[in-house]
Amino acid sequence: MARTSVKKAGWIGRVFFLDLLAGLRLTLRYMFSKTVTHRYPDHEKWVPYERHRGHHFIKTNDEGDVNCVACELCSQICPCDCITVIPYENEKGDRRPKVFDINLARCLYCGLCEDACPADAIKLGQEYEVACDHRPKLVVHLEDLVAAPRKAEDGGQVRPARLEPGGKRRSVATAAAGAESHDWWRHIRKGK
Amino acid sequence: MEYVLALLPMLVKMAIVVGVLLLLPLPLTWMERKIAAHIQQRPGPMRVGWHGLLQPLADALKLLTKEDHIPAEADRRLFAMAPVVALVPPFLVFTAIPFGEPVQVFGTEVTLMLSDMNVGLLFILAVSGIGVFGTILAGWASNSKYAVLGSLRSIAQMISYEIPMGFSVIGVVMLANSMNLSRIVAAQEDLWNVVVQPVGFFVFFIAGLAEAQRIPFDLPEAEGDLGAGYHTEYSGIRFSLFMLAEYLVVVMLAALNVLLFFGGWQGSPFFLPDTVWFLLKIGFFVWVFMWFRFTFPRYRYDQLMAIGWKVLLPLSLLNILVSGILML
Amino acid sequence: MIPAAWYLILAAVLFVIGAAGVLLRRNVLIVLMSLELMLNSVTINLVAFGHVLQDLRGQIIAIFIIAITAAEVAVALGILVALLRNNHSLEVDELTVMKG
Amino acid sequence: MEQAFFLLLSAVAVGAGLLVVIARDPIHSALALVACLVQIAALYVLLGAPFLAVIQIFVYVGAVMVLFLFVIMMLDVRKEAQARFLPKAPLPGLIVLVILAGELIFLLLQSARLHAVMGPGQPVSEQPPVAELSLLLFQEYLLPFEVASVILLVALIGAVVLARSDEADKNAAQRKAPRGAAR
Repeated sequence: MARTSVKKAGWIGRVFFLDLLAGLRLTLRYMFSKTVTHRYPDHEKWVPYERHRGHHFIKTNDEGDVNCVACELCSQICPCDCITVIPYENEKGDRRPKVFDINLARCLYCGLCEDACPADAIKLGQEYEVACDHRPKLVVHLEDLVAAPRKAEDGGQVRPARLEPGGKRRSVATAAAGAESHDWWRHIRKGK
Repeated sequence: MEYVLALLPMLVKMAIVVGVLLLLPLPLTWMERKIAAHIQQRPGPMRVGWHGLLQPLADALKLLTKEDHIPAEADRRLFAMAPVVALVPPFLVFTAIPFGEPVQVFGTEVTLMLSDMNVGLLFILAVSGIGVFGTILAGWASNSKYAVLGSLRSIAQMISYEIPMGFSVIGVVMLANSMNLSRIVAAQEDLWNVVVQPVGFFVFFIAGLAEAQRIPFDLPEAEGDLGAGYHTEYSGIRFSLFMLAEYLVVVMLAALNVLLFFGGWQGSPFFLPDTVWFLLKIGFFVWVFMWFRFTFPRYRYDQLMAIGWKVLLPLSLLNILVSGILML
Repeated sequence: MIPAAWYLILAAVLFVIGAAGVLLRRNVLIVLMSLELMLNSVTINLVAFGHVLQDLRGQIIAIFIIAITAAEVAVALGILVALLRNNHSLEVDELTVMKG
Repeated sequence: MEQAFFLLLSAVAVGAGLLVVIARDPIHSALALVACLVQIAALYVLLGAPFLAVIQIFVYVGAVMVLFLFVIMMLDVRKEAQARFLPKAPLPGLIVLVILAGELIFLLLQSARLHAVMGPGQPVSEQPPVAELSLLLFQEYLLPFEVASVILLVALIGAVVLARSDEADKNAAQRKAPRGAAR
């Protein structure tokens, strides 16, 4: 952020309104500088850093099977009790979740489930568009969690995006990772 | 029949002026929002039309379809009257503002103003002075604390700033030997008044800002401490009438600044018609007012009164004295 | 051309209306306003005579009347504010402070 | 044309004048008076005195009436608006009014001196010069002009003195005292 460079100009400065003029100069400079805001839903979208804790996803192994062993540690440690896990035994004799529901309306995105998971299955991703118009839609099931996007590589970048009203679950379609994304902070730090 | 023919140019001019004035707020709101946005380093409205150009239409549509709410304890007749009363003075002022030299249309000379008054300048000051009635009525009729406080403030502000505003133009009148606006413009052919009367311009500019109740002197509607001041209780189309009046006052003030101190349509570059040059100057001043609006915070009430009575009034009196001595 | 008598009739009508306000109304503020109305009717007469006789003195006196009225109103409203501050009412028949 | 204008303006002026006297709320009275004064200003234009018309709007409408409204709003007179007219039968007042009206009508109809002056009237001049008026004001009427300015000054000071309350001074003194003691 740029700052005005007004020193104490004494009474001469006050008579000629140097402080007011400095303010005017600052706003004039701002007026002809680049805008710093994202044009979020329409043109671009901010992808958070990888450390961001957003919408959950469940990892799968190479055979396309979920990593989760339905140990229920995540649902035990969850401070707001938003994870429901019901285990069952599959054909191979492995313990797998039959039901894995997360109530996003209760979830506080603390990431404790991620820490507790012994099988490296549940992770918190970078998605943040979970708003919806009907509360039951906020309960996500196993297949949603498996289908949810994984960690994005280019965290901390602004990607081109497009608003698709009336689209499917997520109405903001983002371009593929790495496509023309840029570092937003570039503009902001410059003025200092 | 001859009567109608004689009235025809006048009617056409009136229709043009009224039509333009009614449509003027549309580009002005867009301009104001864009300037506000860019000063705050954001793009502003972008979604309706190209760069939000149709945003004012969307706003207008929204305002027109909103509920027209009248508070239960309000003085209903005055409440309905107030926005119209606020709208009358700005329209009246434009009857006396010239937009250029007389032009030849179909062999007859047509002046580019509605009425060429000898006392034009005084008329404009007087009529803009009664603009406060809309504010007073709105504040009183709403029967709300905030609204009444807003209109009390606006009364005190108007009375205090009318005096320096009136005094600051006396230097200009002395230079032009006339209160006729076309003659004041003609007198600036060689040198714009702002060079000869810098103090007068300074006082007029500040007092005009206060008279138009623009930021940093928008105490009557100070949304920080009074809700929305005198139009707290207004909504829908009545509120939009207040907005219309506010924009017209801004344009009027810009036009006055240009006419009195920046040579009106004088000194246009060779390729521009006088009137276009004049309108460009007005646009520049409108931009300056918006720039001021988004730069300065609001003054405190006692500071406002102190500036009016302790700074601007002595300055304007001194200006009259000095320019009188110099002219002798 | 407007007959000069019309102005005089209008002025007379306004004068009587103003006098009615002064004599009949109870609120001091309205009495003051009615006084203004009477002053204005007189001013119409002055300016009308000046116009008929093509003499600018009518307008000069009208200007003086307006100036003096401004002074009068300032003082009168000052007195009213002071009276109300001392817990008097705004009704004409109760303002009897100066009565012996 | 001019006569039509005159009739329109005077009709509105008389109506507004009546409203001043009849209205229950002082604010309505004041607004009616504003309307009336604006009509009278327009009449001044018809009388070839545009300068006076503008002064009327400037001083009367823009300052005096605004001051009235300020005082009305400050004093909060909504309670006072209950009784409109004087309580006891305003018979003497009515009698005086009738006599006044009668006198005026009699004068207008009968006075020979008045009729000598009143002709068909003068045509409305388009652009009467303001310069002559100011020359007259600042040469022949210089002394009254100065006197008027002194009167205005006296009124200004008088209004300030009247509107100042003794209690406010006392309060200010009290507020200062403990602060000084603490120091």
